[in-house]
Amino acid sequence: MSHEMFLGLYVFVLAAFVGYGVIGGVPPLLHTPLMAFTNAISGISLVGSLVAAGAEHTTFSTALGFIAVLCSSINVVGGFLITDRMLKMFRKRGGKNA
Amino acid sequence: MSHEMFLGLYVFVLAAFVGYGVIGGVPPLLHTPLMAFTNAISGISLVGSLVAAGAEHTTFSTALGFIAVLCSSINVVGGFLITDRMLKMFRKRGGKNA
Amino acid sequence: MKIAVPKEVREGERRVALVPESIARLIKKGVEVVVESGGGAQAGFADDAYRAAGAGIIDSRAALLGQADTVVQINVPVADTVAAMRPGATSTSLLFPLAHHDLVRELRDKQLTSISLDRIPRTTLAQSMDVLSSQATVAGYRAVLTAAQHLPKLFPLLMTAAGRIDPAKVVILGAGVAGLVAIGIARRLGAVVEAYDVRAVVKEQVESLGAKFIDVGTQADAQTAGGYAKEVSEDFQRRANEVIAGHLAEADVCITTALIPGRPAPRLVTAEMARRMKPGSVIVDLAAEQGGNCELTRADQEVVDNGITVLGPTNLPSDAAKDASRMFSRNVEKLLLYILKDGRLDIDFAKEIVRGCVVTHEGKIVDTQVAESVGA
Amino acid sequence: MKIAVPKEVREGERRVALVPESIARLIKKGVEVVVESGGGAQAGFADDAYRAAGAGIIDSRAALLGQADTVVQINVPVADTVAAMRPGATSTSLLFPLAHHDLVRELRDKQLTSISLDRIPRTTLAQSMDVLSSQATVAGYRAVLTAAQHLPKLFPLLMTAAGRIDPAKVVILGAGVAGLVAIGIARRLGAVVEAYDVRAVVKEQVESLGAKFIDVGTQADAQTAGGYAKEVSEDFQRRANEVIAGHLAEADVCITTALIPGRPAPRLVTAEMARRMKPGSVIVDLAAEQGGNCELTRADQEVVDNGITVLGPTNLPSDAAKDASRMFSRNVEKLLLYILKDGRLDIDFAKEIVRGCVVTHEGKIVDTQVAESVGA
Amino acid sequence: MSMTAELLYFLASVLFIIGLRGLGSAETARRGLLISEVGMAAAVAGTLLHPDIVTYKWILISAGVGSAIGIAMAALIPMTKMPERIALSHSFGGLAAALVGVSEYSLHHQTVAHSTMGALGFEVLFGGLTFTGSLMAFGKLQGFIPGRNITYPFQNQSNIAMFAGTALLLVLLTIWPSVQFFFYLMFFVAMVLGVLIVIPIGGADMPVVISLLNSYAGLAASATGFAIDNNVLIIAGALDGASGFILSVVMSRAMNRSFGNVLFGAFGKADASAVAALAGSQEIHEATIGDAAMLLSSGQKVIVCPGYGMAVAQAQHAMQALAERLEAEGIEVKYAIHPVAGRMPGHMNVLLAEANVPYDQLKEADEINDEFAEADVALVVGANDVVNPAAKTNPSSPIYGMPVLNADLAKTCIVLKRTMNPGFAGIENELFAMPNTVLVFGDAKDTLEKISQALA
Amino acid sequence: MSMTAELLYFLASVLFIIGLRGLGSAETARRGLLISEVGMAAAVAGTLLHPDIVTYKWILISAGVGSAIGIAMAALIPMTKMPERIALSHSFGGLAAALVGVSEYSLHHQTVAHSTMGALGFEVLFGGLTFTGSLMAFGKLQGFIPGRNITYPFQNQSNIAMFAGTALLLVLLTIWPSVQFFFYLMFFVAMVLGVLIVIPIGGADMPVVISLLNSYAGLAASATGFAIDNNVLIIAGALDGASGFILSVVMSRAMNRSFGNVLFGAFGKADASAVAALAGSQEIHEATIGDAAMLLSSGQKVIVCPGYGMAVAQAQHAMQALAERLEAEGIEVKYAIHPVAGRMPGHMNVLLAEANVPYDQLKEADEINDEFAEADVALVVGANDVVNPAAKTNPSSPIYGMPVLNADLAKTCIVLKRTMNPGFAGIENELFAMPNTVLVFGDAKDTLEKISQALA
Ligand SMILES: NC(=O)c1ccc[n+]([C@@H]2O[C@H](COP(=O)([O-])OP(=O)(O)OC[C@H]3O[C@@H](n4cnc5c(N)ncnc54)[C@H](OP(=O)(O)O)[C@@H]3O)[C@@H](O)[C@H]2O)c1
Ligand SMILES: NC(=O)c1ccc[n+]([C@@H]2O[C@H](COP(=O)([O-])OP(=O)(O)OC[C@H]3O[C@@H](n4cnc5c(N)ncnc54)[C@H](OP(=O)(O)O)[C@@H]3O)[C@@H](O)[C@H]2O)c1
Ligand SMILES: NC(=O)c1ccc[n+]([C@@H]2O[C@H](COP(=O)([O-])OP(=O)(O)OC[C@H]3O[C@@H](n4cnc5c(N)ncnc54)[C@H](O)[C@@H]3O)[C@@H](O)[C@H]2O)c1
Ligand SMILES: NC(=O)c1ccc[n+]([C@@H]2O[C@H](COP(=O)([O-])OP(=O)(O)OC[C@H]3O[C@@H](n4cnc5c(N)ncnc54)[C@H](O)[C@@H]3O)[C@@H](O)[C@H]2O)c1
Repeated sequence: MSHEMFLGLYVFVLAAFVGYGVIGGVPPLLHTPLMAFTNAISGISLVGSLVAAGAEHTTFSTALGFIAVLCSSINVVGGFLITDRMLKMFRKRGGKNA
Repeated sequence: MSHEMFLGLYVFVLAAFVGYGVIGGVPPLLHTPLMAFTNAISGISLVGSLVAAGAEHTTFSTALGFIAVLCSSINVVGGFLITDRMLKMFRKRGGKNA
Repeated sequence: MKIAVPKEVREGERRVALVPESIARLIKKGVEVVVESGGGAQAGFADDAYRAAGAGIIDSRAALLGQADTVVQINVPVADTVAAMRPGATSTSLLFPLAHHDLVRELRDKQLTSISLDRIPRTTLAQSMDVLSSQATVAGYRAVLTAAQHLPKLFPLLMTAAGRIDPAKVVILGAGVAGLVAIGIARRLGAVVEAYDVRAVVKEQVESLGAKFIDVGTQADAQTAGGYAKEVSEDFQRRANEVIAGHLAEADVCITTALIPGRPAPRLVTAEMARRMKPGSVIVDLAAEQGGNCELTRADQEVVDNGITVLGPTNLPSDAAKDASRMFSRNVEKLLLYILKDGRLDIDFAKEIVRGCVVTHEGKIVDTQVAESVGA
Repeated sequence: MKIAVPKEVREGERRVALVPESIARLIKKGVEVVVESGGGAQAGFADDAYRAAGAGIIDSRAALLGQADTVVQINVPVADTVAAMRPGATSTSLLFPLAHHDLVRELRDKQLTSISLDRIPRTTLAQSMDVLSSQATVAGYRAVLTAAQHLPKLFPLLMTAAGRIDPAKVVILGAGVAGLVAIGIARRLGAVVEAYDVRAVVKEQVESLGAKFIDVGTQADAQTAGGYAKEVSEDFQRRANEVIAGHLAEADVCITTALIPGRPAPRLVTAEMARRMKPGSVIVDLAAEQGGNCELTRADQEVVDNGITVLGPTNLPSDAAKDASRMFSRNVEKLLLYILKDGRLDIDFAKEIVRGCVVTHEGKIVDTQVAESVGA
Repeated sequence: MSMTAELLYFLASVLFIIGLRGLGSAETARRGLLISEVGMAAAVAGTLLHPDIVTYKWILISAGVGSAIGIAMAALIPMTKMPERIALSHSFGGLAAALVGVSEYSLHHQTVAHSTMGALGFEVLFGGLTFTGSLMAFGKLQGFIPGRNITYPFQNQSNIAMFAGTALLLVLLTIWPSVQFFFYLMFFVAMVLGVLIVIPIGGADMPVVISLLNSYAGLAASATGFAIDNNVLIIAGALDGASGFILSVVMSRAMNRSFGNVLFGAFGKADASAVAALAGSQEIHEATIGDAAMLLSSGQKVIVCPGYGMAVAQAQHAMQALAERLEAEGIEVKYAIHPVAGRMPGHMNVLLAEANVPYDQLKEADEINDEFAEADVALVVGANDVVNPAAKTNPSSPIYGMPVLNADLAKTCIVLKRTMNPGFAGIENELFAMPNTVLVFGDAKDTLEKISQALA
Repeated sequence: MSMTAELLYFLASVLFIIGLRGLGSAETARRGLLISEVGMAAAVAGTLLHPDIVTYKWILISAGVGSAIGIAMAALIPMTKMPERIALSHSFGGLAAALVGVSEYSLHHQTVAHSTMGALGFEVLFGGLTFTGSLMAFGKLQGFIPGRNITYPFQNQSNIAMFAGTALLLVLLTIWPSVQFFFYLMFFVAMVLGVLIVIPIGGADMPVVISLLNSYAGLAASATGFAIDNNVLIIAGALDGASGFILSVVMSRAMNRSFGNVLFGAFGKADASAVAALAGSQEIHEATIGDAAMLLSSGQKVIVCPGYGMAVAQAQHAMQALAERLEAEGIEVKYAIHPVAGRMPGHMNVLLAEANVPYDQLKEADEINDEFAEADVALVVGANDVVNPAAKTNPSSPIYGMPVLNADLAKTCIVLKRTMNPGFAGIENELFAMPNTVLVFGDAKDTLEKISQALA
């Protein structure tokens, strides 16, 4: 394994632990918004797609990239918006425990 | 900043988030054992000290290394043992929530 | 249509069949109501209150009964009352026709329509008209109060500078409506409560009130389709009594409410069982009128035997006359509103409730069970 | 030393001063106990139980009193009893010496040592000997039961098929021991409870039982160093009464327990205030013996005025004779054990409690307040 | 990578984490969302600086169209269709990841390093699987594909075999990266596997599967990160992967099923026996504790309808504790007491007084029946007959004409009971099958306590 | 670094994290500890492979001696001296980190890279600060140094100035790594700063500071990791740093103090005004919610002594909820009812019956007084006079001779009250100052609810 790859592994494992840890703190009440939210985050594949779509290496790769950008941006934009819509349902209240 | 250093930063920040996240899940009841435990973990400076003590670069550095190993190993050994002693206080029980 | 509410004539009766509140609502539906002067006084409803509700006040009982299309009373009508009514009129009251054959014949012969409030079927729909339930509620409450009043000790557990006062132990036999209410009230007063009933479904109900169900070994399941109990074998009863005796020996209070419709009350507490209770203990027997669940019970008397006080009150609801009248009145109101059509009673035998509670109509005994029992 | 427990002679009294349990413990400390035959019968303690505890049973009252070193009773001794006692013996009972001057003189002249249980100081240490507290506890409980028994409605809120039964509203005036206990019991029975007292500290105590404190504007703080109340100005009382009247008009039950030691009971409910209550309402006045907190109160009578029932029971603890006797007995037992030394009473005036409760000793009135009041 | 891009990626990674942590509570959730959006913007900005990008034309068009679709979907899809939308979205995500992988491979299959090939392979494998699996889930939820679990002999065995097959192909590919056949075969098999994995799963368990597919989508993104050596992808993917995985474990646990069941579709059978039998002929909507908690806490007015089941469960204290919690959050709670609820007159009064529910919160049926229409939630705690709308609507019902609580008129009705058994009157209750009703099965005390905990 | 070492370090990092997560619950904590121990072994093993190490002689000797000391300390120090031990240990940790830094610098100060110098500087700075700061904390707790907060004019200002000074030195050093004077001056100032930061802090707040110093020790270790490019050091240090920091924030919040106060020692004054005034002449031990929860849950038998304060706080339901939770964990709970607790006969009975406490858990004083000696915890809920041992021991006390609850005989006594005000009898209660008594101030209902939450 390359040293680069190894560092990537550190990063991956640590990030996975972070993700794991975060869920412990999310109340069941937010599980559905959470699913929408992580769905939006998984739109990060946009980062990969953008290069594929913009690099114009081959028509094939550009076409694939094009579709990938399309799909990812639906996820990113739609995902964030819909999460917001869901979270808006939780009005702010004056209650002490709120 | 070197690329190495940069990756170190990723690792540091991610690990800090992991540490941060873990505390959220630790019941106040375990705060004191937790302190003893992280105290033991901070004995990881042993890793640095060992090289200093064993490399015999200069007498000065060896001496410092020697003291450092001494201090760190007190922490590691003592810290783990005492945490264990504390945790033993929490007997296992048959209760449903246990 | 004119509804008449005479004063109750039963001795010691303080309730009244309709209270001003109900009358006001009935009048809105287009009926007229007249009340015998002083009819509600003992329940806390003055003539003025009736007038304010729109009822007429009539001094003469005979005049009142003579002009009524419908007479509403609580207790089983006495012969005089029936005699004073117009033929074709309706009598609404408790009737217990299976036990009052002569009265039923009289009602039939006088061409009266008689509604027997005790025979309203126990369907979910009819619950709001069920006077037996509502009066049993009051009886259950009063039974606990009566017991507490006669008990020379306190109900709740108290740990004081003058020592520890143990909670009273209360055993409730028969957990129908009155029994369940008694469980709830006794628990609220701090007693430790155990209860027993012959119907198996009751166990869950008793426990749903936080009391303990007395386990007599094999639980009978003597429930009829109508939800009432049926008689159990003598042998079973004897074995059950043995278990109960053990619980009674530890108890300070025993409240019995066990009944089987149309039958004498089951004997759950023999004289010997009662005498084995602690001195000072109290038994309140709500089945006194039907012969009592306890052998020592004498209806409406306070029997003291071996230091045990046995009470057989037959009209506990009358002791809380105000609320009991309110509830009774509300039941009757619901029934009348259910039967009323265009300002008059519409005896429609297609309706299950009507079929259940109308005993005589147009010179006939319409209830077949009653007809059989009366033998006509 | 021989302790004698005569039968109580007060009319209607069912309690007994010492119960077998206590006697057994006292005998272990080396004293002898004799009990008048049938002394505990009405409280549920048979002669046999006393014998089992080691007490002697004596039929003749005169013989019993004549041989006693210490006579223990509940009620204020009657002249006959004092006369029958040996000079130098001790009389332990309620005495209220400030109200019974002649009796105090007699006790003094007969060279009796008299212990006035009502004068035990209310220190933390003496609480286990405080018969006023223990009997007030029983009185508070019985007051609620008595009210419930006389009220023609139910205490708890019930929402039933026969309509909604509102919870009874109970107002408690004077929240000393009896008042606080009454609050607790009334709340347990499901009533909505409000209470008022002239001492400011009581607000927190009332709230600590989940009831509402009646705010009369400026709260008086009429607490003496001893924890009792003192009289407030007429003007203040009038203004307070106005507020109270408003609460009473809404109430179903009023229980009054207000007392000021050595003074007639404060007048908290005037006749007019009482009459403005709802018909059927009940007032239970625990201060009847001291003239009553309510103007309509007649001691030990049931007054019905404008549909309001006013009760002035003076001996509620006797209604729960068994537990009340147990508590009284436990108090006396603690006191005797505290005073006993080597099998005899040791009247040591260095002890605060002894100083507080001994009224006459060796031919002298040793309590200066009493001496002043008796004028000797 | 340029220093700017590197910093932007770093920033994005941190913001994602902070944002995700914000989801830990309802108050910080929206702020967390905003932070993540900024993170996403930073990551995109960093990428647009990439030297390989020669034209923005295609990017602009496709991103524009994609955003428009995203906006439309977010605005138009009703809240109740959320699981469907998320499933569809996952399938897009999986497709995107797979396509990027295919495109990379198509360019570099001759030169790619072994380790990079491993990453690329993972990407395509998980991308493909997520793509078809999510599409299946979507189809099932939408009803295009039969919702009931479909089973056939040796289902698990064949799935495991196929999974092993793709894993083997991945290994082969890592050893011989240039064999295109392996690559495309693996891609194909992964897609087939996606379909087969989801087929046996019944409707009620779909949320667990969707969350798992979310996790796969994350892993695909992470693999992309490894392939193109980009930390932000690794991190965001790992966040998704881990959280999705844990979430599906948590959810399956909340349904009292082991997660093993979920992975191997076997619980399709548990589903068949339990839930289906429960439902009888009615088509009911079962909800999780979390759903119930969300519904309760997102309302402003809750009306509790207690019945005999509350008494049996002795749930009055738990109910009062939940009401207190809701009130602390500013939600109005009232109790609608039906005159014949329970088994004795005043049964509910006795119990609720024991639990110290203030009298003024107790309302009689007549008094409160008009308020149900304004209530956000009617919480039916072990009541049945007294909330049966047949009494109002069905003249042939034995209880027709009895006044009942209008629980059916509340925006949402949450019913707590143990089974689909009828109540005292022994009749079916169509309230349970209404579209705005959800059921949470279990002992009422237990369920109420869990809901309280979920809100803590 | 060899591949083996690299793998061992990676393994160690993962094990540390998993181990730390284990601390999330009492049941998994010991397993977590074991996992971390394995991690530590892996890290040490990896290090011992380091090519620079030429002899194991010194290592063996120092590690052997250190381990012996560690074992001795762990075995001999009583549980109650835990804070002292941890403080001392931190000071060792800080010293070790600082010395490694000095040693590195002494070897490479001519050749060191700027960025590495920054890391080294951090290491020495935090190491030094932790070393002296922890030593001070230890001294204060042990009583070598006055425990009360020591203040002098411009304390905060001078501390801030010194902190700025060290920061400046660090910057200078990063720019000119070879100027040894900067290095040693910074080290020195950091050590002085450590002393000054801890001086103003009162005894009650020491746990917060110790946790913060823990965090600093972690940062020092992380800095070492950067300096020698070792991920396991970075990770373990960051775990420590973050968790220690958060823990100190959490703890100060639990004491109702802002964390700002903690950092700037200002709360030394709050301490003076509040706690000191509370305690009057008595030397009392205040405990946190967490301590109380730990004490309760680590026992097997708890006896609750309720008093008038429970009634005032209307805490009976909260008490019952806590008791239920403890019982669910298998702990036996009984209530000791003193005959005159409260303000009326049977006051406690009425309230506890309202909260549905089963009668058989209520014990009279006589009945239970012998059991206190076997109880792990006596939980005094708003009682005072009825648990005053003066009634047993002090013949001059006005309550001498009254039977009281033997709360003082339990292994630990936890007292819940709001202030140090006396009870009804108006007399001092020496129970509160006994060595086995801790007080948790606040409204009893509130405190009980928080303890329940801590145990959830
Ligand atoms: N109030 C009275 O005086 C009185 C007297 C006699 C009869 N009734 C009759 O009783 C009925 C009362 O209606 P209701 O709605 O209160 O009760 P119900 O119709 O009997 O329904 C009770 C419901 O509670 C559920 N349940 C039982 N135990 C449970 C538990 N531990 N946890 C959760 N749910 C539980 C049952 O479903 P599962 O089994 O599926 O859990 C059932 O659906 C009416 O029909 C009335 O006529 C009333
Ligand atoms: N039972 C009776 O019949 C009766 C009658 C009259 C008098 N007494 C007397 O009352 C006393 C009873 O003893 P006790 O131990 O029950 O009570 P206590 O000695 O009066 O002590 C009560 C304690 O509760 C605390 N407290 C008050 N409110 C609180 C709240 N909201 N949260 C937490 N703590 C609170 C008080 O301290 P803080 O203010 O610091 O919080 C105080 O230390 C005895 O002296 C007895 O003689 C009893
Ligand atoms: N509409 C309704 O749904 C409705 C309304 C009211 C009552 N009910 C039902 O009617 C039934 C009877 O009610 P009730 O209170 O009028 O009853 P009741 O007064 O007729 O009898 C009292 C109780 O005595 C019990 N009993 C009889 N023989 C016994 C024996 N040998 N040993 C022990 N217990 C014995 C009965 O089972 C019954 O529970 C109950 O099922 C009640 O729930 C139904
Ligand atoms: N040893 C002890 O600590 C101990 C034991 C028992 C009672 N006490 C205390 O003694 C005091 C009196 O107890 P008690 O029950 O025997 O009292 P009580 O029977 O003498 O009087 C009853 C109550 O009436 C109140 N009252 C008097 N005048 C009033 C007015 N005008 N308006 C309203 N209320 C008025 C008094 O404040 C008192 O609370 C209380 O403080 C009680 O706590 C102390």
